[in-house]
Amino acid sequence: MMTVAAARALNDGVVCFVGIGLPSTAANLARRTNAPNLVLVYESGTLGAKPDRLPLSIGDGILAETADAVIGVPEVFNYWLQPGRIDVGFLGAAQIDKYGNINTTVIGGDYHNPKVRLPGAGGAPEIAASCKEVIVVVRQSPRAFVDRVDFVTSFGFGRGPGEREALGLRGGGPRRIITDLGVLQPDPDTCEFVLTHLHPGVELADVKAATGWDLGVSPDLSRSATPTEEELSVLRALKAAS
Amino acid sequence: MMTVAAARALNDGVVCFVGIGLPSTAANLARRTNAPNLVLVYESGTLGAKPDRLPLSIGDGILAETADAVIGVPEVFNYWLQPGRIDVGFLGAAQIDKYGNINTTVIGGDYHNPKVRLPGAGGAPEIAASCKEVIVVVRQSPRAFVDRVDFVTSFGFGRGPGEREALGLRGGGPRRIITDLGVLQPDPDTCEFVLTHLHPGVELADVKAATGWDLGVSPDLSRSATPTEEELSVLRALKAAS
Amino acid sequence: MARIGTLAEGVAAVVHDGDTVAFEGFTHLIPFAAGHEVIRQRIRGLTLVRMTPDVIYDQLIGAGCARKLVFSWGGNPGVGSLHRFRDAVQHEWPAPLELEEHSHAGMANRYVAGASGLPFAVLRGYTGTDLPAQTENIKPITCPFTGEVLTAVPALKLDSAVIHAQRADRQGNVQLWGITGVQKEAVLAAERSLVTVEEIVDELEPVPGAVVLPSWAVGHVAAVPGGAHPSYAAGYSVRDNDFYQEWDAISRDRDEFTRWLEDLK
Amino acid sequence: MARIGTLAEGVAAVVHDGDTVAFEGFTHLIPFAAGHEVIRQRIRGLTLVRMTPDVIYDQLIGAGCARKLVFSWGGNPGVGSLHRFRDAVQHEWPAPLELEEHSHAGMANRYVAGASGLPFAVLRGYTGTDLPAQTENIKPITCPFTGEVLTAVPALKLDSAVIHAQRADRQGNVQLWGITGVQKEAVLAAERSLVTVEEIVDELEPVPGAVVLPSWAVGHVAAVPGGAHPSYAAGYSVRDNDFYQEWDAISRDRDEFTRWLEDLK
Repeated sequence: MMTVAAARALNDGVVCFVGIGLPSTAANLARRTNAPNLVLVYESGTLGAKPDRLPLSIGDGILAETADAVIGVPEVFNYWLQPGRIDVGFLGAAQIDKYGNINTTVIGGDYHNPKVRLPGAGGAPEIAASCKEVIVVVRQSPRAFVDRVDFVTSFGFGRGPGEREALGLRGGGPRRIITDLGVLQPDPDTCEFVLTHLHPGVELADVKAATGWDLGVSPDLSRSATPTEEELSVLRALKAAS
Repeated sequence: MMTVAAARALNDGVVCFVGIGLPSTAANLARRTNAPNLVLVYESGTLGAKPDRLPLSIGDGILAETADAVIGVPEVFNYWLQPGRIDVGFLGAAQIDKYGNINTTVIGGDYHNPKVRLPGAGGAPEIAASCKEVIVVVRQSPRAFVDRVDFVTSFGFGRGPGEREALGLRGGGPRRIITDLGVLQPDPDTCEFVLTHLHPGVELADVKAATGWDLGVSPDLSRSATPTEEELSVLRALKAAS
Repeated sequence: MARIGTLAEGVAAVVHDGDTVAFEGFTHLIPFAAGHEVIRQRIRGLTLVRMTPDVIYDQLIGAGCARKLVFSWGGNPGVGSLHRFRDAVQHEWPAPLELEEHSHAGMANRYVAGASGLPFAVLRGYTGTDLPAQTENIKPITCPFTGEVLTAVPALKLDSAVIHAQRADRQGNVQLWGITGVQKEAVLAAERSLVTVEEIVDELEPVPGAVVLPSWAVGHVAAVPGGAHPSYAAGYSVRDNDFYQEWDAISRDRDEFTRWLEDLK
Repeated sequence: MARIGTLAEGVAAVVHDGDTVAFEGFTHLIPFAAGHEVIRQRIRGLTLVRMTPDVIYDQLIGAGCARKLVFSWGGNPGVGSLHRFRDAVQHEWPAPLELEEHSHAGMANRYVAGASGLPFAVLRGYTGTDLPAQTENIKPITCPFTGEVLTAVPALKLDSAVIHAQRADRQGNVQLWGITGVQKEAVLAAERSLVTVEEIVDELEPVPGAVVLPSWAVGHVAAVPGGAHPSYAAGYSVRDNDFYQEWDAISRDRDEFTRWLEDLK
């Protein structure tokens, strides 16, 4: 459901910066369902990749073979991401807080003596800064959804409204957190993420229990549509081909 | 003779930044005589071009077709010239002064109302700054060889010793001015260019008369060897093929 | 997605009165036909940006389209001077021409900064020369790590960019190869762009050394076979070196040039 | 001109104790065989530089070759964590590992600055994150034209760089294609360089999308067919995704890893 919801969030024709794993699966699902003209950009340097199976790594040969253009990594970041040419960036998170700040660096202890050392930033800080909008995809749990992240690897809305503008960040920031339980979106006034969609079969209490802060609920809370037969069969086919 | 002298100045195996006209002719002559492993870099983005005729412009198709690598213009300047990877840069001049400063911008009047508007800088300022050594090729006349240039387009030794170092310039600067009458080299103490070679049939008085400053003469003044039959025949063949 | 249309439509949509505009192409792939269409459409007040103004800008300057030139080398390559450029600078004919002058390295880096969404670029350049004294657009900058002083130049932020390429596909993806200069950077540094191409094909077969500009980064595409003449398009045409020589005679004299201009219209 | 020799000769000539060294390759063309040779030659005290440390640095770190890691993303791509890296950071086994941590954009620009002979690079990056507080190597810089504050990172100045490429010719000109990452920049940012290649050929036929490093910009070349395994060389091999999975089990346990290391030697 998380993958299907992420795929549905992609409008046709947009340019999407994709990481491996769920974002790549969702983007490739979208390209076969609701967004046939979606443009996939992978940070390995492939613009407009059209893989016919799910790539197994960000540098999978299928990406270069099917891309409109293959460029070096500095060019990806400097000519394409930095100037704001990417519409949608997908990010994952080990921790995310109520203002959409993301931690993928260290958990617990301090930076030099962490409890858990995570992979680090990768492309995320500049994806979070520069894309017109960011979609975060992460499984919901109290450990992941925290009041305040231990380390800000990628900036969301900081501690609230106006901070992105004050820092001169040009991208729109995180607009959606898609989880296995529902969808969260930032409140326009406070920038705090509130629940806007419940996935089929999920109860509000489940989501609250899986959130480490006192989760607000949108007055327009609605229920995500059940995955269609087409979505499920395309998804199965994609996974089977890999 | 100017072309032959310039060709002889190129040691085998060096990497040479070449402009169109005499430098290109000289470099291609050298590649066929004394320096078969000379590497030619043209600012249009061709590394290791091996043209079988003289290119008619810096962007002649023959350069791209025969190059080891063709790159964009920013890369020529940033990755190859700027870090000091080029051994020898060839420059021309409308005016040159006794410290090897070059003017290709404006002559007479002032910058905004010049008597003669010249083409401008092109790649020259950074060639003059960054190459391990620079060879200037220019016809000798009192109008061209002046005490002080009207405009410094490319820096030689400024007003004397120590100035390049003080400015942080990393290249060696102009080491040779090759003219139709002889060769000038900088005095190691004063950085002032003095006559070191007379071309065949040229008298010292001719050179002094063609120089706008009181030309010094090296104690080791010698005479350039007459062009060999091989040099002349290769040069004729090169020019005929174009 | 790029829009595919005629040359006249493309120029009208992309190049507007008063624009800061670059026509790029380093000897190779110079978009002459688009320049001529700008003259025909009587577009005025342009700030013309180009590393090597070349004959194309001599024509635009002589035709009175330009108010300012931002450049690094203004000659007729392999031939000599640009007479219309000189006449404008030395005698304000047909109109005064403001100059902003750089080196190739500086201009190339200004394009890169523009394409990168940065306000400036850093290089080792201009040091010791008289160029920085003539413009506000060359300044020192200090490395925050080593204290070394280098040179900063502002990004080129173009209203419009025009280039010529070998081909595009029907989706408007553009492919060019051979000497590719700063064309990609010019398009990416511009709000609006026009690419004239030798031909529009069903599929862009990969070519060694090719630069591909994806359709979604290109504004307008127009098929203009021979649109680079008298420059050339590798694989399609050769440089008309004779025309560059002839231009010396045409452009040397105002009346001769005016006749050429009337013929063009 | 590049020297062509064996892998052992190349590693001995290029990678020295205490070097700041980059082994680059973005998922594709990772020079694993050269990394193993570094382990065999018991080279020590390395500052390992790489955007994505990957399994190759997990191996070098576990083998005790490294004292510091400069990186932007340290995981086993598509699998999970790098256990040797985590063990070094969390438990100083087999030795403490100093970290200098960046983003991909920052690292890519540090390579570009190194290749360009500049002391630093400018980007829009790191803003609002906790990364700048952890290193002296991320600083603000002000645009001298607009007053805007951006981020500066110092150039990577490498003692040595090691990459893998598809092929070289007998003069030592190197050709690589497919996903080319920051390999050219790594070689150009280094004092000494080693390129392992799938094969040495008489002539480098042009390939679409290929990067060519001229012989005079390359230090050493060694023919090492399969030298990128378990990563891949487009046109020669495919990625051994199973090995990346297996590495998770091998590296998770110190004893298991030590057995792997003994087998390697």
